[in-house]
Amino acid sequence: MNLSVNLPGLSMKNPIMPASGCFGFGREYSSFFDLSTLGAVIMKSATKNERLGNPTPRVAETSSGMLNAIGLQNPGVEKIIESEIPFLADYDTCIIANIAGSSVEEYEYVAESFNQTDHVDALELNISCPNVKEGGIQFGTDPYMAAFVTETVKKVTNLPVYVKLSPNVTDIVAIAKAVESAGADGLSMINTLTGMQMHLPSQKPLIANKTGGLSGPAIKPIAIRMIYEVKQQVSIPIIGMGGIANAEDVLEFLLAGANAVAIGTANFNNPFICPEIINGLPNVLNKYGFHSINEAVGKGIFHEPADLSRS
Amino acid sequence: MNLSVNLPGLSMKNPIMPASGCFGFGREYSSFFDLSTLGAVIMKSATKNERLGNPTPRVAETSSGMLNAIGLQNPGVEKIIESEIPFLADYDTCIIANIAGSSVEEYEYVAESFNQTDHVDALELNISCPNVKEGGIQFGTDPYMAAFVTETVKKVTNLPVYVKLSPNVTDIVAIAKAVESAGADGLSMINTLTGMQMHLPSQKPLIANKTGGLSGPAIKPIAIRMIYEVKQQVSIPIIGMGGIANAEDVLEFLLAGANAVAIGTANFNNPFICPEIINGLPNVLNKYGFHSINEAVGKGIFHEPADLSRS
Amino acid sequence: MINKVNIMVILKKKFIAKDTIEFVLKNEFISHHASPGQFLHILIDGLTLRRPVSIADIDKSSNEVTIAFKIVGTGTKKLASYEPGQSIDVLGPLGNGFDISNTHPKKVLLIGGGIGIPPLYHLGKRLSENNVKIISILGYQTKESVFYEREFQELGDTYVVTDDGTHGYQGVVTDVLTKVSSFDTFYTCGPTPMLKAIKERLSNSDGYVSLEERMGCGIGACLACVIPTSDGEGYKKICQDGPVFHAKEVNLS
Amino acid sequence: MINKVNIMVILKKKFIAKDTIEFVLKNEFISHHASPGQFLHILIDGLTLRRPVSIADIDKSSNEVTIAFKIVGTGTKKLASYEPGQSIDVLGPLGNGFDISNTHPKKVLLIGGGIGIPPLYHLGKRLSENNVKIISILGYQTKESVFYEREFQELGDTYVVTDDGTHGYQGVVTDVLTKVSSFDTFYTCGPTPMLKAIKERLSNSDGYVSLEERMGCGIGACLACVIPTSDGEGYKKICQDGPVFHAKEVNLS
Ligand SMILES: Cc1cc2nc3c(=O)[nH]c(=O)nc-3n(C[C@H](O)[C@H](O)[C@H](O)COP(=O)(O)OP(=O)(O)OC[C@H]3O[C@@H](n4cnc5c(N)ncnc54)[C@H](O)[C@@H]3O)c2cc1C
Ligand SMILES: Cc1cc2nc3c(=O)[nH]c(=O)nc-3n(C[C@H](O)[C@H](O)[C@H](O)COP(=O)(O)OP(=O)(O)OC[C@H]3O[C@@H](n4cnc5c(N)ncnc54)[C@H](O)[C@@H]3O)c2cc1C
Ligand SMILES: Cc1cc2nc3c(=O)[nH]c(=O)nc-3n(C[C@H](O)[C@H](O)[C@H](O)COP(=O)(O)O)c2cc1C
Ligand SMILES: Cc1cc2nc3c(=O)[nH]c(=O)nc-3n(C[C@H](O)[C@H](O)[C@H](O)COP(=O)(O)O)c2cc1C
Ligand code: FES
Ligand code: FES
Repeated sequence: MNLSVNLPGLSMKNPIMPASGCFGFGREYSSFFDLSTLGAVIMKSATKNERLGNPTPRVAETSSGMLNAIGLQNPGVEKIIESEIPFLADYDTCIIANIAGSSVEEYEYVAESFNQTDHVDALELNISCPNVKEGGIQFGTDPYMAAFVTETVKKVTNLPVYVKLSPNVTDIVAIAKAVESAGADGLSMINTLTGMQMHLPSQKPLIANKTGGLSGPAIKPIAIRMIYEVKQQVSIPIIGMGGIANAEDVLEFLLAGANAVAIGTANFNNPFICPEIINGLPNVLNKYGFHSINEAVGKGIFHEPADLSRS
Repeated sequence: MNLSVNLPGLSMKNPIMPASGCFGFGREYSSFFDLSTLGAVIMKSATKNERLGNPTPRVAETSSGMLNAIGLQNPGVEKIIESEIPFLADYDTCIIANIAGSSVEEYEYVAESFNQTDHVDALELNISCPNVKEGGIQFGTDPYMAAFVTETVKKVTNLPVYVKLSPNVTDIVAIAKAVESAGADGLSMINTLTGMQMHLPSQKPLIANKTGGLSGPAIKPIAIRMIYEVKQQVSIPIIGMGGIANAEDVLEFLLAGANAVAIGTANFNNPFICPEIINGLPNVLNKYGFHSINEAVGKGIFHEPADLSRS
Repeated sequence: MINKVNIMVILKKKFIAKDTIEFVLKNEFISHHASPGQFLHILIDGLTLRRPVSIADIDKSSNEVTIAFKIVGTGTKKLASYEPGQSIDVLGPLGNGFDISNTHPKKVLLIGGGIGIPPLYHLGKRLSENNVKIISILGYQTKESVFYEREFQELGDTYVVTDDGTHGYQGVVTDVLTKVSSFDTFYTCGPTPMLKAIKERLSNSDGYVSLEERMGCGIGACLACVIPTSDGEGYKKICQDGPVFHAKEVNLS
Repeated sequence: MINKVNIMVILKKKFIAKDTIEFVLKNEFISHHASPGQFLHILIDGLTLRRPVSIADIDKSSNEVTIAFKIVGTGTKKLASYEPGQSIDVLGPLGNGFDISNTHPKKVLLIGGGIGIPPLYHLGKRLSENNVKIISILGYQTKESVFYEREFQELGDTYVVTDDGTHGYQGVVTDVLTKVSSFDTFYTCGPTPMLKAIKERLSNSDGYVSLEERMGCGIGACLACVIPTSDGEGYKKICQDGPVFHAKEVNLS
């Protein structure tokens, strides 16, 4: 079966990519499998300067999920272009650079920096990282700010821009529409939900940063709902993520409206999860009567013929 | 150990109560254990008239959680006062009436109706049910509407009012502060997160209502985080809930700032969960050095001496 | 106050058809209190919700309870991995079973589809002990799915149909209704489309249907498992008022 | 490209102290490639994250790998419920172990606290095979927690301390440091406060510490398990750069 998917900037052999922050820059996982099997790789968030991130503990386990507060540790955009991208560019896969920042200027700087290399195929704009303190502005929770940062980045980059949405909002559709109007080429959703765990022996939050981002199968129903809602209101493609752990989950995301998917937390459980899902996908599509990825996209969006509510 | 807790209107022998909608009006569970062991019972939401709720399927299982879209099925406030409350009143436990509605007038009507009986100790205002279509106004996601409905209900009732907050918001602290200013005597948090599951064989949302409310251990980290945030900004007590499944979980909620807790989904897994938790609580408190419930409340709220962030 | 959570040891495990497993479980309370059509609500390690499974047979003398289930998803797959010697945590017997208080019917028709067949076996055995004459129609997908055929034959005339004709008649259960002579009452359990077809075809007969719906509590508290009543006035709870209803009482859609 | 996920059959299971279990596992690849100080990242049914556990011993001739762990939470409790004959899914051997390439040290001091003791046993055995003289200090909470005492005694002089004095000396490991004559290098693993105290007391000696931190991936990709370097310039990853570091390399807080 043909699994290929074409999205702005991304001509992919399949819709599967590791999610930002869960795969580093690919080096470690490259000793487990050939990265060329992947549709794309989304790199760890890049900032202007090197960032050391948060104190430890940075992760905690929750029921069917985990909390993380890495705090955007990364070597800075220059080093990434210099040392990491050449490594990834040797593989036959698309490269998506994820960019983050504490100010609009920082996003602008990082986005522009990626013009220096030919090997990046698209940008993912992380306006939703809940684990950094400074800056203070939550770009991802205010439609105006989200649109502003999108617009600014679009002006300086030659690459298609996928805006990564935060689920910690009352109205995700409003944010999605705002960034679409501001020129986003696609959406990436969802980032983590802000959560916390109390450590009973020390009587304080377990994660040093106190709060962390909740990911994993626990959040899948929220991701599916948000994609379903947003898909009906925007016309740009969606890269879906949040708790995917097998090929059936991928189909669930496609039905809800995702055009491709990213896999985060599941890599920690099974470093072979991405190639395993790629291998399993044709059978699952077949089983439920689909002949291609595109055929399934948005098929689960269901409009009742009439109001069946009995209340 | 003395587990008693005193909150507005509620003089409880322990801080454990079944959550609204997960325990009906107590009849079914009364054949499993003596309801007098409970700190309180929160009844299923009451509306002005009988409601038949949503079509089935109404529930789905998710990783460490479940979705429900019951749709507020209930016999209407008059019938509840007539047939259900007298049954519960025979037990030595507090009774909290949960009220819902599609309009401010309906909330007002239902709240006022409960003045007819002497057996209700407090009201829980469900401004956060995600599973009803009509009305359209999401009282729980707008601070002004939340305050308005609280104020209106406060005017017509003699009972303390606990406002039950929705987690599907960008800023839960803003809603909490708004209802506190409007006269709420306490908060109840959290209600379910809106989610969805796709049913692969039928290629549409599994729940007939499409979306449902996510509950169970999956959402516990979100509940803890929200209670932790709200506790620092309000001075009214909090009834905490969301994924509690054992006595350790209860202590986690107390540390985060809950004054008492409610138990929902876990009742379905184990109908004896409430008495089991009540029995287990003294040991858990003891183990971590507490001599009463109150001693633990908010103990996990932790202010760093200085900024330790290394980034 | 009865402690309705029961621990049941798995005594025997048998694959009785494709993806279909039979467990013989030991529990005195349940074996002595269960009536045909009642179900068990089974806790499965790691899952939020229990899984409802009908009682397929009981043996009071040995305190044994039999269930038969098909692997269709996460829960049944996990349950199928349990081995004899292990115990399962069970809530039950739950619900209202088939009404057999009325001993008048001297001849009954049992119509079962796939995994709806097990509770009818329990019913058939009890009725036949009371000298009621049993006729059975059993529908399966295909030859490999067939189970309990001999057991039903021991109770009386039995017609087997498979969707693909690989065993017995080809077709669906309603296709062989004409072969059945008169009867006093019918009892049926199986997929909803089948129940609907039967209800229509046998609308002039007295009969009972056993229904399935996704459940939360299993005991009538959460209102997950409702079915509209035929008077259009409300819902019944399948877990508590059912799973067995008089065919005229409920609306199948 | 090495397939680093390994299936290991549990050959033996033994309770070696209070809440402390030893597993002997079979796996050719790991038994032939693991060096002292490396760990396994163990998948436990139903849990999101793997659990890191050190290798306590290997036997290349029989392809056996030993681990010893204490029940402290959900994961170790579940792991402890596994029985011989069952298999576990393991990522490993992971990390960088103790540096023993330098064969100069003729006399080493091993200092282990509680569940930090197992990797030191593996180290001690390898070193003693190379005719290095071993002195060990082992610290436990109480008498019932003591394990591997005889095994270490077979390697050389061994000082046991317990917090409550119920076995060996009363106190903490640093209390008996004075009893130890000179040594070339120390190797230590245990709770962070212990490592910190040792680092301070032995700041003039050459030594290695093995660290613990909550992990995500276990292979260096997620940046969960970092430790500040002593130059104040950055972090090292415990899972990939460690878990063993030169004592001077890292900052314990
Ligand atoms: C009263 C009653 C009696 C039953 N008796 C039997 C029996 O004797 N043998 C047998 O094989 N099956 C029986 N079933 C169906 C059985 O409950 C489901 O096949 C089972 O719950 C599927 O669980 P799963 O985890 O494998 O599937 P999944 O699809 O993974 O389950 C997901 C969720 O949906 C629910 N669900 C899925 N299918 C059904 C269904 N058909 N009915 C109710 N809930 C469902 C599950 O309980 C679970 O909550 C009965 C159902 C009911 C309501
Ligand atoms: C490199 C390394 C080697 C180790 N070797 C051993 C060993 O040989 N024997 C042994 O008994 N223990 C060892 N540990 C500690 C062991 O990993 C933890 O005791 C175990 O992960 C606890 O899991 P749990 O689910 O029982 O506890 P929980 O507290 O329920 O675990 C919750 C989460 O916290 C993590 N966690 C909890 N405690 C620790 C800890 N001390 N270190 C790292 N993560 C932790 C868990 O991995 C899990 O992700 C080692 C740890 C590391 C990092
Ligand atoms: C350890 C960890 C680190 C992450 N780091 C980043 C990051 O740097 N940038 C980003 O946009 N998202 C980051 N995420 C979020 C993931 O990319 C993804 O959106 C989220 O985890 C949901 O997917 P999952 O449930 O499959 O993990 C991180 C997630 C985890 C678990
Ligand atoms: C089946 C079901 C029905 C519910 N019905 C109501 C309701 O009628 N009114 C209400 O305020 N909350 C209702 N809730 C929400 C719960 O009271 C509770 O806030 C939520 O489930 C989180 O707690 P839990 O994770 O312990 O279940 C319902 C939850 C479930 C699972
Ligand atoms: S399953 Fe809860 S009422 Fe039937
Ligand atoms: S655990 Fe992921 S980098 Fe160490």
